[in-house]
Amino acid sequence: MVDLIKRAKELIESSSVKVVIGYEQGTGNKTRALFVENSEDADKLIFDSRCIQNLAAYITKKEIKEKGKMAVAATLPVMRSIIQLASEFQVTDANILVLGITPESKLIEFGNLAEVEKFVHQYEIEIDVRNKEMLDKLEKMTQPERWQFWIDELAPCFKCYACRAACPMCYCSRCTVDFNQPQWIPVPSTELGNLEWHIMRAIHLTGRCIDCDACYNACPLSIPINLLTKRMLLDAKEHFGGYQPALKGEHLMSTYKPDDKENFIQ
Amino acid sequence: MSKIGVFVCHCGENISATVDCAKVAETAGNWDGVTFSVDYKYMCSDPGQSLIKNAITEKGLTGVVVASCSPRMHEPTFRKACAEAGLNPFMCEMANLREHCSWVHEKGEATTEKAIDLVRILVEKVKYNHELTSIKVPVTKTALVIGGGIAGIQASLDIANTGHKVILIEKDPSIGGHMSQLSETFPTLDCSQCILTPRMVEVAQHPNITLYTYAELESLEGFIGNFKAKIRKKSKSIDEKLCTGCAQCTTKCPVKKIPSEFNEGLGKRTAIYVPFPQAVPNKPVIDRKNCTYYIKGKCKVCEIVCPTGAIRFDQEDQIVEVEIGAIVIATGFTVKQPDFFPEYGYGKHADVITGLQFERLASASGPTLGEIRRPSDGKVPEKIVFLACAGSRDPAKGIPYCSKICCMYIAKHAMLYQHKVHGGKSYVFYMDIRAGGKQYEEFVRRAIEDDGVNYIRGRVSKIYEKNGKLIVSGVDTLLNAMPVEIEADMVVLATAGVANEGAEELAQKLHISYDPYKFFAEAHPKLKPVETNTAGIFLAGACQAPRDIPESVAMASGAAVKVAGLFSKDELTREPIIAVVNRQAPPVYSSCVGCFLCVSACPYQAIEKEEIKNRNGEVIKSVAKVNPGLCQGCGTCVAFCRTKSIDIQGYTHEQMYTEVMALLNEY
Amino acid sequence: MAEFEPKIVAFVCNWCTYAGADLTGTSRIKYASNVRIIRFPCTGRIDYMLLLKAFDEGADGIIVSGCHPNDCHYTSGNFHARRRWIMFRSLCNFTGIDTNRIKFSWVSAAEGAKWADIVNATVKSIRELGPYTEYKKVAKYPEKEVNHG
Amino acid sequence: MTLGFYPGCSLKGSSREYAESVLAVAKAFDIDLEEIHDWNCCGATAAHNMNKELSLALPARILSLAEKQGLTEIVVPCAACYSRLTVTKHELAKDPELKIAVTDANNLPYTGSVNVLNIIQMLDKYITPVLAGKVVKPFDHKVACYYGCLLVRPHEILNFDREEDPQSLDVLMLKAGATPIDWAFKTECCGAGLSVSRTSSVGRLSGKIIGDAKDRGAETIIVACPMCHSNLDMRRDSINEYLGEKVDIPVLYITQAIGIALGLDRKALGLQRHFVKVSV
Amino acid sequence: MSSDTHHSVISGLGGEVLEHTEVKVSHCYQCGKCSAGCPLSEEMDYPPSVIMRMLQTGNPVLEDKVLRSFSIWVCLTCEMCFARCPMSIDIPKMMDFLREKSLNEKKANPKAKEIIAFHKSFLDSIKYTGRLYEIGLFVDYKTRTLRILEDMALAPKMMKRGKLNIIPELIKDRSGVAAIFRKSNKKNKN
Repeated sequence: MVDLIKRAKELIESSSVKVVIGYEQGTGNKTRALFVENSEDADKLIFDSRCIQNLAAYITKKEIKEKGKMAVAATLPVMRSIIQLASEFQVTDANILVLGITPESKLIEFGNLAEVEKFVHQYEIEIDVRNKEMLDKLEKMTQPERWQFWIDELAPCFKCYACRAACPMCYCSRCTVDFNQPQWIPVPSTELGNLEWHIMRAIHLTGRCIDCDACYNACPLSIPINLLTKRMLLDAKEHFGGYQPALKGEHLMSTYKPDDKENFIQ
Repeated sequence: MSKIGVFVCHCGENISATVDCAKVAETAGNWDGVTFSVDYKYMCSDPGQSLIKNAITEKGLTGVVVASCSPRMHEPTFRKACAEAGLNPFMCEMANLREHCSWVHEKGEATTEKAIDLVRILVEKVKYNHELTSIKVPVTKTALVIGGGIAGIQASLDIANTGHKVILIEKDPSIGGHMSQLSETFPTLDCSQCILTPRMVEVAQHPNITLYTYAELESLEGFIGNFKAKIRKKSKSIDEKLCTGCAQCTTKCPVKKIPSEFNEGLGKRTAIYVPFPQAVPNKPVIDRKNCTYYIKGKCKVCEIVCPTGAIRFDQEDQIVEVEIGAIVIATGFTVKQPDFFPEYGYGKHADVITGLQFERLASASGPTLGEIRRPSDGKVPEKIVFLACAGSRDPAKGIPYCSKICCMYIAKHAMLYQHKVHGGKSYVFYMDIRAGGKQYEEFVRRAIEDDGVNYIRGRVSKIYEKNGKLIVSGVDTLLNAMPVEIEADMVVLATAGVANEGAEELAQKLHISYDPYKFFAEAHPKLKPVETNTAGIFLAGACQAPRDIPESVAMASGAAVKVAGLFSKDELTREPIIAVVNRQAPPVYSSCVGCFLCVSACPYQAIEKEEIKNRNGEVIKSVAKVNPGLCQGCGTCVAFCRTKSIDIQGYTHEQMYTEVMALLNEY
Repeated sequence: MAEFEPKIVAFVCNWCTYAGADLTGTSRIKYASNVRIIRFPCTGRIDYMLLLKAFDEGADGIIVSGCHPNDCHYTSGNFHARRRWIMFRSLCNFTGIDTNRIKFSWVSAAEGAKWADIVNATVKSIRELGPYTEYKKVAKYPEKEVNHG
Repeated sequence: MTLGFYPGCSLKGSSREYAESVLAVAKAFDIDLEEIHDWNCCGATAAHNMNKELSLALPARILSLAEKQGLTEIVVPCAACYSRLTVTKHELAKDPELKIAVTDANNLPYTGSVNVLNIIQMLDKYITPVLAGKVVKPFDHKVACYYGCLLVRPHEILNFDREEDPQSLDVLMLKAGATPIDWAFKTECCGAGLSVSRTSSVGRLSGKIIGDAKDRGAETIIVACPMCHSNLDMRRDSINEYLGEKVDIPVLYITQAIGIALGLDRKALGLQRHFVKVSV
Repeated sequence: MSSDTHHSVISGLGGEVLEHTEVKVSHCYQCGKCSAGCPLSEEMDYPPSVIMRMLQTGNPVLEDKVLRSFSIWVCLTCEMCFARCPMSIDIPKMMDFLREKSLNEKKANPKAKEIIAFHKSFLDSIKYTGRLYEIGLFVDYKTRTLRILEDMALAPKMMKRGKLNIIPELIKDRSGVAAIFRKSNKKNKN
């Protein structure tokens, strides 16, 4: 992406930002995050279809924040994450510049987060066909079958927390899983503990997850934990009309409507 | 190590009839941390309480579990007893062996086992109880009443008469509100102004009441007992101290054709004006939008004729800052203008008027001096039609709710018309007659039976003008929807009562909630009708929902009692069952990450942003902070916080977790 | 063989359901003794993790109950709770947790008889479902065995 | 400039003067109206009275044809056709399943992208801005602008003018030099679909309309719907029978009135085709 | 006994109306504004608000009367009722449904014979030619209703003014239009 490299250099040279976050060639056929702090490094910037890591995960990291204002090469999911983070007061116009990459791979530089929000709102969050099929398949199973499915899927999880590290929304300084007074979730990896950990994570992401699949992509065991958040996304849509990250929006789970509908409370 | 005492009560035989109390006490005595355990016939009796107190002092108990009746019954009793013995009252918990166990289960092993479980849950909980101190808040004993209608007047007088100071602010030049516009009042038909004006004068003369008319609330901060309000006194363009109210200026003012707000546009007023003759204060204000001097830069007739030199063209708005302990909101309501029904032709046909306009026509102080004459040509209408629900109960174009007061005032209007226009014919189109209230149904029946008002059940579809008559076409739904067409001389629309314009902004200034219709929300629909969710702020009258005069007055007195109760002590004591955001040593300061999602979850706007600054004053971190004055202790934020940074005293994470563990694991 | 006696935990709010259960007692209405009530200030305070923990520790069924919509002592705690329940219940269902074992209800302070009905109905249905062995089977952590060993 | 044109059946038959005047006025402003090839009837009242899917499939075919022809905006002078086309667009946009069923029945691709203009919208958009300079003979008469049902209702779907006391025709006529009167029957129903099957009802309903217009001194009634026109004009005998007097106020299409103001040939506007002699 | 005449609103015909048109008869609170504004309510056997009430009872006898009523046929779909209904009840949409059902169940009111005949003639005309052929419509309608003499004077006058086409306008893709009719009719029967 020539445009991106050029713009990154300008931004660094003019000291408009201190760091540009983008992608570079990693080992093998993988890409990885690149933090450009001097203009020579900008030449390493690449962008192609392999660049699926959600770079928004870095913007709440202390080490990055301390560097000063940052620019982020942001694909649609990254932009959504940024807006969600902004609505949670984790990032503001003062500390981020968004270099948007459209789904057509065009570079757009946004003047402020409001413009990013406007851009993002043109696209609805949609679950891809393959995952939809998977969700349907699970839906059709009996309850014990589903139970067994998840116990089996989650059994190998050894709590490396790569999912948490990759998720831009998991920026909490203290995760409930690390909480020990009381110990909500057992420290070692156990069948039930794993399930509890992932249920808890899915609940915490309800109304916030923007379906970037970073958790799944990061999982060394390729456990389909993203199905949990996808399910929540669909439910949010079904029950509450869905949500879009918004700078000044009401958050799905911290608000309510007096006429929220359910059919199970007696 | 905890030293817990367990006290099992027989409650006479209420508990012991089905629960083996001795066994419960004996079992509890074997648990870790329980140093004393006993059963007794009446734990709440004096000897029973002494038993607890003695055990506290003798055994040095650190926690107490009383296993008896519901804590909703005796928790205060036993906590007080503990406190008297020197134990922090919040170290005492109750297991509900009576309502939740002995009374609802048959005698048997299972029932005793359940009783043991219930005690164990609380024994384990108490191990994690912390000593808490009640929250004390000082109280500034001055009340602010917003709105000088009948509700505001009543509230002010009631509070002032308990000996406390009141500041009453009114946005218009005079107090009196809608009630001062009314002709007669239902169901007694006594003259509205005759009963209202003495109270208005009383307000003006009361030593405890400071009255600011032409004034609005600018901002409010603080919390119960400790509010700070800024009041904007809009410029009246006169020096009130010099003005004697002689009315020279108002008679001489050359701008005479401004539609009078007080007469609902049916009469005219001048640019410098007193809204109505009985106004309090009876001193004029200059309406700058219409005054020739302010528009063209010259005139000043009022200044020339004023004998005391009281006119002040350059007067500016003033901001007054006051400290207050409680607020009564009595801002009232307004009527929805019916021009959203083009099919009724309001605004197009001069003789289609609103109910409030009819009040002015029927009022002796009104533009026709109380004669019913139609606006277009001053003719006395021979046929008059009243339409109920012109906007109310109409989700499509109006409001879905019932405005409540219309059925009664329509009956009153029709009655007044029949009394004033002999031989006149009056019709009322209605859907239901809602006349619940003392003497109300009788009043409506009187209109129908004695005064011959013709009630037709059906909604009118259209009103149009033809040959000087208003054709009102509707149906009689009680006659298989038979068409009814009336050639009327005048039509009165019972327009919906709606929240004031700007109600939303005011609510936001006051941090109180409002319903979807922008009426202010009461704290509880049944049991806290005059409280808001913000402690120390109360509601009176139609700002909460459409209300008639008796209800408004009752609410005002209710709100006044709440204020007086609050002012009866120098300090406010509140249970410390509130949420707290954790604080840790630097550099962490708090595990809160400052996402502030809890802010919108809090029903009381009790969560604020706190900026933690370093020595140079730079913000290092923004974290949530609970205002103990506002928090009511529901814990909704607690279950919501992802980092579990908020906890609620008395129901902490550790306590609740422990209860679950204790319940299911046998020790 | 003795009939299976399920363990049921009830998470209730202080102002409506707890008071409603008090009224059941005052009215001397009898119901099954399998239920143990844990008191919360409001349904808004009920942490969904506690529900999982209850199953974890061997509960066969759970009742969650609070004030009817619009009746919340804190105005909106139950509305917030309802939203969470909707999502939590769906997630439970999706992960194969048996949602038939969690009964959600609104019981007001005046509904003493309803409380008895809710408890009885829950006990009956859990009795039919049998012990929650599925969950219990995986609930054994290594360190717990150590504790008990 | 070229706009798409859907005349509909009436404009090809009993209301051909409407088509003539629309084309004449358009021509006077250099607007080409390109007819949709091989268009079919929209189904009118009959279809939706009898069969819902049919009532959507027929208009959908028309819209599909317009899309196929590359038209982005079509003028639909007949109020009934306009209503049917707009309702169909709305219903199909709302319900994807229905859209599939209907396009399946038609066997033609449908995206719903065609913008449908009624005659007033067309005049407003393309002619009003340049009208003033072209008026040679102001239409100096008291006119009662009659909208009928289908131009204004249901408002939720059409979203054109307001439901009660609409103004768009009045504004147009004011610009053409006329004095629109304020009257009470602007949006009352003329009897429409009952014209043939229940002529007596039409006499009563249309009679009330003509009666009120007459009482308020209207010299002409202005319409924008062929059904209203045929009821108010062709059924004048029944109307007069209902009114018990002979009322000869002519009924003009908006495009005819504007055509007169523009000084167009009266024959080109089809004025000779009316039952009630056009004396203005 | 009241339970014999008044049933649940959501069952029965009211329920069907809801299912097919999303119109909720339970929303009607009988204000009568629809009947008051309906231009044809005087000609109806049951004005619109009364139809709503009949449906609210859920009583099969009354529901049958609704389907056999003249009201549903004389309704012109002028939409005045819907425009002014305070509860935004789409009565015209409901009427469309009731007409279709009445036809399918062969319950159409005999007085509506002419109206239905006209609709049928109209649709037949489109079915075969793609467009409305007015003379054909008239002739077909007259044969269906045997009301030969009525309106006889009108046709020559129209002809004279060039308002009638002697030869029908045929569209090319007539089979396409016929197919639409076939497919929609088939669904309708189900």
